[in-house]
Amino acid sequence: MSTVAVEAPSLPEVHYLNADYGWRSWLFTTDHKRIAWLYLISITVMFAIGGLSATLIRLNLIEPSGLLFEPATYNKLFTAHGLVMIFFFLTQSIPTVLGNFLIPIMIGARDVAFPKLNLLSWYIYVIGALVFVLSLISGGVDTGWTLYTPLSTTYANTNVLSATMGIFIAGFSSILTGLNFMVTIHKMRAPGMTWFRLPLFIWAMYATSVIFVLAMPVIAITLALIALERVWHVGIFDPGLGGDPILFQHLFWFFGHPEVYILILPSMGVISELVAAGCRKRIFGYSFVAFSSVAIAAISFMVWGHHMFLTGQSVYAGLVFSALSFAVAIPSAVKVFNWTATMHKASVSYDTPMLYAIGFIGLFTIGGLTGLFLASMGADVHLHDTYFVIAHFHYVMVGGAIMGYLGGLHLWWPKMTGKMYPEAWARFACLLIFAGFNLTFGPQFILGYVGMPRRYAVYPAEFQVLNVMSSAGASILALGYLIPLIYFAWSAFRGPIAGPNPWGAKGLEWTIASPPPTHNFEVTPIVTEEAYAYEPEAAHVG
Amino acid sequence: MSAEVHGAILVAEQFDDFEQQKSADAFGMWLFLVTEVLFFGGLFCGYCLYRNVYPEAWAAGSHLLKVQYGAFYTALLICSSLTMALGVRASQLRLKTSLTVYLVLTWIMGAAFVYIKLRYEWYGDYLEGLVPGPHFAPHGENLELINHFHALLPHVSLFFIFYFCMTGLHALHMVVGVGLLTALLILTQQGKTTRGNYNWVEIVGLYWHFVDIVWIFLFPLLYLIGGRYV
Amino acid sequence: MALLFPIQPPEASSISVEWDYYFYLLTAVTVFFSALIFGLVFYFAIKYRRREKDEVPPQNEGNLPLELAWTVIPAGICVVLFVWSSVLFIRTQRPPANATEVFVVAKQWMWKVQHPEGPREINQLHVPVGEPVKLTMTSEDVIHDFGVPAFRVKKDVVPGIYSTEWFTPTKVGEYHLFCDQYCGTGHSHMVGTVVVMSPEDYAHWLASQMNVQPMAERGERLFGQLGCGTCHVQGAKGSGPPLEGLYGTEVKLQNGQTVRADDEYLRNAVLGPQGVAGYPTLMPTFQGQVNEEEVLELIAYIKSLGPPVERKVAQQ
Amino acid sequence: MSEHVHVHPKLFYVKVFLALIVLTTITTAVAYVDLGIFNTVVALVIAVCKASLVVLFFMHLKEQTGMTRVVIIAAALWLSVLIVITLSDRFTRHWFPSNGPWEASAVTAPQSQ
Repeated sequence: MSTVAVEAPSLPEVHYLNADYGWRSWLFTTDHKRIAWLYLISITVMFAIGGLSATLIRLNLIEPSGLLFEPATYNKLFTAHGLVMIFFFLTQSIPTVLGNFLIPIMIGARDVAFPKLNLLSWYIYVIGALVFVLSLISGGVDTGWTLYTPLSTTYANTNVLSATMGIFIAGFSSILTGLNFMVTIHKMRAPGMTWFRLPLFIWAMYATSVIFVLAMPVIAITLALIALERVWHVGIFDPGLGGDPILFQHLFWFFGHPEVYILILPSMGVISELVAAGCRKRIFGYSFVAFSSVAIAAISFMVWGHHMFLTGQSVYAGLVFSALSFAVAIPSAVKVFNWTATMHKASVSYDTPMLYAIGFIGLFTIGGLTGLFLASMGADVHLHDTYFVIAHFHYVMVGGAIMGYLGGLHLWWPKMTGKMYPEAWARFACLLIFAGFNLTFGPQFILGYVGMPRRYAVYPAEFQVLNVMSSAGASILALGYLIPLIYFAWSAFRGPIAGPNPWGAKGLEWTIASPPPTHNFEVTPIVTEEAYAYEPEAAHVG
Repeated sequence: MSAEVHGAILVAEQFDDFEQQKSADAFGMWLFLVTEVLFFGGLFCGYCLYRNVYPEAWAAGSHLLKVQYGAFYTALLICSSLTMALGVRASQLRLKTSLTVYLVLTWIMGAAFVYIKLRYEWYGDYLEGLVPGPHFAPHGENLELINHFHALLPHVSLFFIFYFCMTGLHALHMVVGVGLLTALLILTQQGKTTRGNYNWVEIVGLYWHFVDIVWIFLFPLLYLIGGRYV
Repeated sequence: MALLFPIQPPEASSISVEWDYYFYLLTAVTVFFSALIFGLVFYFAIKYRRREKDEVPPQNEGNLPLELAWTVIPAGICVVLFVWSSVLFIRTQRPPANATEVFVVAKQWMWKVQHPEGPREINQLHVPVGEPVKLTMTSEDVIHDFGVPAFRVKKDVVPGIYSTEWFTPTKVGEYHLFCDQYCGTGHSHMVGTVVVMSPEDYAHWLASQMNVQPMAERGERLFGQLGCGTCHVQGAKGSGPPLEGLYGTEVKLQNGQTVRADDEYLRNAVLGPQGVAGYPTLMPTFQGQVNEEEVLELIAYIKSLGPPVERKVAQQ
Repeated sequence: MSEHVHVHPKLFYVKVFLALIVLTTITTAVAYVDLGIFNTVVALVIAVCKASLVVLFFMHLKEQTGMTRVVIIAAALWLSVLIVITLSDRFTRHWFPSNGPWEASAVTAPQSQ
């Protein structure tokens, strides 16, 4: 740790972690900070399951004929990977861990608006996750995460029912979380905390919550229809009985595309905080960055058909979807340019959170721009459902969402635990993840262009070299994810004491002790300045 | 707000005062209703699509339903909405007895809705072979109509999927609503809803009215399609 | 080129060259902006690195002209990309009128191909070079996707509807055919080969096929077996509408709508009859009695009964 | 507290109730009159009127903050986006000409080499 304060920082005597002991004090807590920990632990378990299946996928693809598994098993692995990562890890990651921990503190509140509902959301999530994991253990599901009909309703003979049930249940957890956050941000702000004084993380979380509230119910009812169709075969999506399998895709992607923004928007919010703290500078064009979050959330609901250009969808509908998909690229570009401009004439630190932010900006730029290939109807004809798509969305979701999540964890870890992590290891892990990530997913762009379809357990031999490169990268990436797990666990107990504001950053969360007291603020703060009001003469580190 | 009222109302610790709590509760409920709109929305979307693809089958399916039931439910739910709204008013005015009366009335109408729906209408539909799927074989009193639309039967079955899903989901919401009313009645007997903190009655009221609104749309969409003048 | 791995699929169709130009443009845009952002970020990170622990840089609020610039310039680029890609797409969706027709039925996990001249193939498609080919495709079970990377074409094959896809092969050779829409356990085995042959070779190949009965004749036999002729009496008014010269004309339905008698309409009429104006709705559904390939044969037969022009003559 | 609460007289709710009953009667009666396509239109317009009455007066939307109104409008808007765009796909598919005669000349395929 580069910051060694003159007066040795010490932990506060009473804080939320030691205010109460025993398992009851955790499992029945309504403290948003403890609930964040409950989520952190449970989603890390799910991440391990998703990561393990990803590792096995990459191992299998070393050989063109499949190194380890029969296609049936391989199909279950990539389905498990997709469903776990999307519905049980990424959706929850930043909102439920960092969002739960930070939203009340950042707006100067004692807790979220409905703390019991918040705990209930966690229980619902855990029940959903357990149901889902049981369905994996008892044989798994092989429909792909998109659950397309009529494959999922009629032809698959794996555990579609229990898997969709798990996702259905977990969906309500997200709905309630989004509702809770929206009410909190509307009704619980401290005096003086106007909308345009909110940290950009709050804006991003607000936009995300809007999507939770508007999109999650649609996937819930769609999954219910799948279950109904699967049990009774009444024909809702079965063309043989007059149903329309494409209707399922409309309903699915009406949720599915906003879902992608559920994954990336929170990360964009985190990056704004990381860049501001890492540069000690107000975010360039604050209001543009804030409004771009809202614009992305709104437009994201009208672009879903770009997943369906090749289904026989109406060409006219396709044109509208394509145009709007291009339109959604613009607010994303605005964000990237603003972050970059913030670094101009800044004081750029090389602490781990800022390294993640730099990695994010670069990788998200690639991920976003390759999205243009798929928003183009013409180009999509060739690239649709190839590894190009896989590479694109991993650049957004791993290079974007997970980099943001890890960067955020590194920035606020001292606040959550009161302890510092080993800086050298953290920087090393960050570089490893960056390198491993690019080696894993970079070659997949080429694989997609030369035509390798996604979800192939075996593939023509000429694609092998690129697949081996990708698998080699994946092993580096896996190592990169293991290191933080170890040093975070170590630092929670043995790490050096951090002090209330180790980064010399601005924001209400840095004005209170680390770890914070149970009710966050002794007296309700009165906000008199804008977010990121860095003053050139006084940055107090320590 | 007078001091003793402040003392009587229990404000949860994360809120500064009752005003904040009340507006947060109401806003939370409105947001929840938005999620409900989109939850039903998936079904409405499928309904609209198939109705426009198979207009004749949809009208035929609708004609196999009994308008009397639909109209009766609508009237029943509007009555229950009235008593619910009056209940909220009683809670605002801290009138324990009349609040109890209104809640009981609403409860009875809600329970009657669910009972009649399941015991008479759905059971009747079942007897007439209107359950969709492979065993779909309508053989009710309207035989002439059924024979007339014979070629459409697979798609009439599709109509009945939506009929059962939509009214079923609605009935499920009614059951939840009746449960909420039961909880409110218990709280009212303990004197907890007539101290000026009418927010609980109000948010249950919001939910109840929403369920009513869903039915207001289901009635014409399911029972009145294509006119009844054939 | 002794590359370790392929970096480009073969350009073997008329659309592939232009497609690649569009792809290069997109790649150039991506590389340019990625390099710009990476370059700026690294440059700023080094040039403005934190030199003192307590350092706080001068603040600024933002810059409206700059914000507008980086909103408008990407928007302009997007408009160009959108227009070009949409034109490209529309071209892939409209097969030329003179295209050779081939019929594809997908099922878990194979491609069944029928040529109008009669030959059937499984997981193989033989086509002559230089002639536009139009595929009419449907699925017997789940959604599949007929993709040929070398041609830069791909289309979902959806049960219940006919999807079309067309291409003009420009190079003789053998190319990968992939199922690109995940379709269950054997998805990755649902692959095949598209064989593009010179016209002479193609003619030889056609001649060498054992099954030479054309699709229309197979359809005619089926027509007789299923007893369709009882009602659809040839050259006379039966209890069903006559089928001569029906294909491609406008049909007036009982519900007042008018539809064009194309492949899709005929398929629906066989599997789930809709009442045609002027005739009673007597026809039973043939769902479950004929499979998708047989439906295609029946359609080929109906098509062979004459083009729409002749029908008008016949009616008079 | 109670001075902040705007309590309506009972008659206010009864009037709304009567309006709803009247509209229900009308919508049921209209179904027995042949208006062609307008049967559906009338039924939906009446349903929207009834829903608005419930939302505005029983649910006290008129006394809610502007944000609640935004929320309701958003819900209605998003639902209509879902339905309208989904249907627009299905019902504009066949507008597209399946065969382009201009294509035959536009695509001059290079001959085999």
